[in-house]
Amino acid sequence: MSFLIAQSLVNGVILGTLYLMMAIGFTLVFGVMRIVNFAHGEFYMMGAFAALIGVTWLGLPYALTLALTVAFAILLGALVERVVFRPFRSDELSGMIASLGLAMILQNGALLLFGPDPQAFPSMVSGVFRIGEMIIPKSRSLALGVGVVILVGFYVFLMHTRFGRGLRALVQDQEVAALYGVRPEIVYPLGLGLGIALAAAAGGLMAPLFGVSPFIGATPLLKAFIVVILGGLGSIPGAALAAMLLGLIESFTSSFVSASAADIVTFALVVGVLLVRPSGILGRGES
Amino acid sequence: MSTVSTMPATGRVSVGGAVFAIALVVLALVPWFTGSTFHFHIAIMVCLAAMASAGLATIAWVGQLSLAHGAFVGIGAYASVLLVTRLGVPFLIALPASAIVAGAVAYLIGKPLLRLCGVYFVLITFALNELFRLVMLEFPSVSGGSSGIAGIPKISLFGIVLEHQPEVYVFTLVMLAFVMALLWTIRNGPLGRRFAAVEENLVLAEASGIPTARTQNAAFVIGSAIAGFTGAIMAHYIGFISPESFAFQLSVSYVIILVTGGRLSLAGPLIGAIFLVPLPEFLRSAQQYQHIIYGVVLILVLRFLPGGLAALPRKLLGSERSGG
Amino acid sequence: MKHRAILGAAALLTLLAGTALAQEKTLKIGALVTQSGAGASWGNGMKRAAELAAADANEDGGLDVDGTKYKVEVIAYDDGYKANEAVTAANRLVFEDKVKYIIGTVGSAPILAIQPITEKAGVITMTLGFTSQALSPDKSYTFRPNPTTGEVAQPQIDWLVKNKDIKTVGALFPNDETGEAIAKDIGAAYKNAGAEMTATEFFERNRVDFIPLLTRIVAQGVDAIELDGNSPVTAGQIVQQARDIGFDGVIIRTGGPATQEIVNVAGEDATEGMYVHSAYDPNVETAAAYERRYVDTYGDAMNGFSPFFYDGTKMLLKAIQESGTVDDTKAVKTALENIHDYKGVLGTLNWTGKDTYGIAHQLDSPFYIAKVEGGKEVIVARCTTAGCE
Amino acid sequence: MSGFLKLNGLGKRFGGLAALTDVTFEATEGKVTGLIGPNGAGKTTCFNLLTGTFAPTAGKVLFQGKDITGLPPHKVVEAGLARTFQSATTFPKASVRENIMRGALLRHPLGPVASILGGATAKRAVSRAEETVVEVMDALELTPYADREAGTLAYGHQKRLGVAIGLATRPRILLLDEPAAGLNPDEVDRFGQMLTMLKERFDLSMLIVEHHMRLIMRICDHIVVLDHGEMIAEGSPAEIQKDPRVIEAYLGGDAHAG
Repeated sequence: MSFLIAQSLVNGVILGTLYLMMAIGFTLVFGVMRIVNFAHGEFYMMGAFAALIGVTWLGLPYALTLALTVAFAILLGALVERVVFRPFRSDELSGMIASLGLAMILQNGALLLFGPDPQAFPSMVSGVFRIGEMIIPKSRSLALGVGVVILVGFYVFLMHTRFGRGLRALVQDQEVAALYGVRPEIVYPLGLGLGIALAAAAGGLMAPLFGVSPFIGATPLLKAFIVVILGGLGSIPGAALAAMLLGLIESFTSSFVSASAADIVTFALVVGVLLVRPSGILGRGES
Repeated sequence: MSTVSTMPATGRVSVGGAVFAIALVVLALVPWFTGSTFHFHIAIMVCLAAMASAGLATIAWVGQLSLAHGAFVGIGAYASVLLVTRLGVPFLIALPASAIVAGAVAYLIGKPLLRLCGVYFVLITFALNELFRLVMLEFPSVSGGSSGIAGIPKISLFGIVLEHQPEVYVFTLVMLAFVMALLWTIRNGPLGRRFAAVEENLVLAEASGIPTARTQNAAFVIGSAIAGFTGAIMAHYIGFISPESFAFQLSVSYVIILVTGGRLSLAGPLIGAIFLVPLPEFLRSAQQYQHIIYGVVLILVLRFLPGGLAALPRKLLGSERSGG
Repeated sequence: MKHRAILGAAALLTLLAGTALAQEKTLKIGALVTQSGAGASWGNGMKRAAELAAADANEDGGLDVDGTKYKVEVIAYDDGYKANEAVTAANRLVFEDKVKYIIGTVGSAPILAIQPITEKAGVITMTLGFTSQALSPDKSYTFRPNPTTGEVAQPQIDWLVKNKDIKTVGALFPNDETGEAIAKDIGAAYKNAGAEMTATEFFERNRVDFIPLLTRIVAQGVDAIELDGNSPVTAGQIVQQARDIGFDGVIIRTGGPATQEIVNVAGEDATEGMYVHSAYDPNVETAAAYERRYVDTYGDAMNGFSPFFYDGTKMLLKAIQESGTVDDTKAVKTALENIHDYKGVLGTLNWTGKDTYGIAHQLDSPFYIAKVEGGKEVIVARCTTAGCE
Repeated sequence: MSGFLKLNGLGKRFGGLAALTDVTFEATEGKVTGLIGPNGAGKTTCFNLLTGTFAPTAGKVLFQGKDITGLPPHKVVEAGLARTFQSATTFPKASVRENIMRGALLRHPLGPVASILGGATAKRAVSRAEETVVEVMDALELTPYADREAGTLAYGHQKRLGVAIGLATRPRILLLDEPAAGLNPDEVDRFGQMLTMLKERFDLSMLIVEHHMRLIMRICDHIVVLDHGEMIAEGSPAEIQKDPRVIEAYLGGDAHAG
């Protein structure tokens, strides 16, 4: 039994890290641009394809591929902000509907380019670490390690750079940010770029574990939604707490009860939080 | 329009309105001109999509959007099918009952949630649609599980079974007219005035003494009840339902119809359904691009025609007035 | 508006052109399959099978039916794996295109949704849908040209349980209609064979992380893990993740030919020693030739169900020829039922299923148990519905 | 005196931060009360607690002896406290007449059936409310613009329309949030005169949050001063102008002696 508990704990933390990467990007984009980005999952998908192309088609090293994926995602984000989202800055609802359109374009574009069949991604590492009875596959340790590095890097960037402070100011209050000289022409595109770069990085990291196809964006998007509903939209600490909670709940319920119970428990939790604290565990609310 | 003097004057477009009404009647008659069973089927699907989207429009009139609309269509469908097949209730009773069930569920959900405004509500309805699907999958004894329920009895009125598409079409058309008439009445009555106030300026509406949360919940309940009503007709026409039939994509398709048609006008859902439901039949040769085209159309309409196709004539005539 | 008008005009021209061609007698076959979304790989496999079969007939100047040559044309519509869209497409095929034969649908929900239309109109359908409800005596125009778990599971499982000394089995299935149907069949088959499916897990189709579920299954000490019902990639992930957490028992895939994809995903090491269902013996030259032709024509990997639908369409065309009519589907149906020992690319084919479904519209084809060695299938037993050896 | 509008130990904390602490004062019936203080003093928070936008974390709000603490804004309006907004806030797509009508209908409530389906009852309610609309439009000199779309009005007119909507709800007290913001000195003067006129004509009390000292000193009968979320002084305009604590608060902070 203690073996199962320890194993579930490790699994839950790994899942939580993935969810956190998805949710932080999502909540950042909302905080900065006030847009609920339904295309967020598609950027995860594109990150996975970018990694696949880099590693299997171009034969690049995995680390370089990931770095290129992130750089490419930031540029793409800036472009998408300009072309799609800029006209809807003052209109949350239209921006959100536009993101639905964007999601359809991206997913079906990928379908057109790569076909519906899932693509195989070669394993980056194989084998397992054994700690007592506990078993941690090396592939997961790698994803976890790189994921934590990216998240820590992002945190440092957000807390200790001028630009990061500008972003945080914008998340807090648009008017205050304007007072502090935050320029929307620069911060908006880069904010979106960073948000989707986190999604793309998650896609690139998870591709070796979970495979690549045009349809893989749906699950991470749903998880990001659940995390931000639980944690409070626009709250980064809330997202961190909720992502870990979700990862652990899924892992423990799957291991001790069943997989479908895990989904039901998750949604029951969502409903429960909404009834008691509709703005999320650490959300500020909007009413 | 209404005799209430303070409502926005729309007398100017009454000629346009008449032309529009005639065009609608002609369009509604198309299947009889062609006599094609397939065209009757498409016409039925147009009516059903228009009806469900009109429900979504009601929610849009208070400045909200529900991404659980497909689930409410599903709730109505399951309610009606279970009433008819398990309890032997006549369809004509099951139909309004399914609207009431959907409306009641919306009320219970909307009451706590509509204290939150804006996109937060949308986010949550997205999750609710998924929850509906999962819950239905969990209770196969009720929902038929993932295999769904097949062989649903056809629509029957006073013992007359609507076997063929033309008969179903007439029935659906009448039901659509009924729903549109109801919405017209609401829009031009006191509640419609509150809806408009809430949509235009929620904070000011609240400060003017309008209970905005309750008003939004009223719109959510009415819109979702219409969705349930549509779902009942759809289930008995198609003859098959499963949890997957009411997944998130269905909700999105209603959003596309509504936005393309015009989300704040009464005619918007009608126009959206008339344009978009038959569109795939014209795009068969470009099938793989179909969804990309939808995505592009959605973004372009939002950007250049925020009032949707319903606002196009006015835009072309150079008038800046909105509403209607 | 202008573009719409142009679009409309173009559509009209296409229609006119269509009528002009129809002068030289066309036999239209509908392909109502999934072409968008996750089911598209199956849908493409079926549609292309019908196209290749049509190409065969057209090569000799058309299908010869009672002295008249018919050019065989495949009209394909997408159902997006959705019941509603399938009904729209079926309405169009039956009432607009006046099609009498439909290859499709892929999914179980769509076939159940279109049967009220097709059965009433006497349109012959050939579906992949795994649901047992698809075939029944009151649905006499529906055929299934591919074996389902119900057909292949028992003989394979009997053989494996006996030869590999399996007592307890763990299994993971997606919680959709296919997964549930297969879970029921497989569970019963293991029970009949004297083993027990002690741990069964259902999961959301999109799930990618199986370690929590596998942890639970492995902790119960099962002898084998069953993969049937899962998509190739999911199956590959399960194999990889099961080996990752140290499972060293037998891994079995009782249905769904997809060994190559599983090996791609999981790697040669993880799949070594897996037992899989195989639809054809690579030594049967006709089957290998069909796969080469498919890959040469379309440039994609062949979906495992495609050869069944190639044979199925060929059988349908043969039945049309034998009945001597393209319009009287009742006669064609009877002729199709009466085809025995058809020599298809997969071997000798027959209709079965009277006992299970009440109607013999289920294909019975030879199949094999293979062991994966070095990433390749090696046939270890040949099977019929009667048993394996 | 039973008290008209009474704030009793009102406080609000956001997370761990105190935005307002122990504020107690009274706005007297028939008088104009001013609420002033430097930026960040808690004026807006106090205003939001009064109007029901936020619920206070401590203390009570009593209006005509009735506890209205934590009521939602629409209930507060119903109790007789109407508010205006700092920026020009209207229903932009509706006519001026319709804007005011939406406020006026508060005093003509309908049952659920009549509100959904309209009908004769609803029409009667509208025609009765029409009287209020005409009177309010006249008082705020908006009659010439009755059929204009509110969003197309000049800024000054939109601000007046904001007051008109509030007035149409027939309040006992009007709460004004920085009514002079965004107006030029001429407009400020006229706005001041208009407020005095409205007070007489509609028999109103007022509570004004304002930066604009000249306006405050001219029209207020009583002034309450907040600084750092706490009340530091209270009294007549003359007393306040001399109060050393007030002078220090303003000089130490961001002076607005416009």
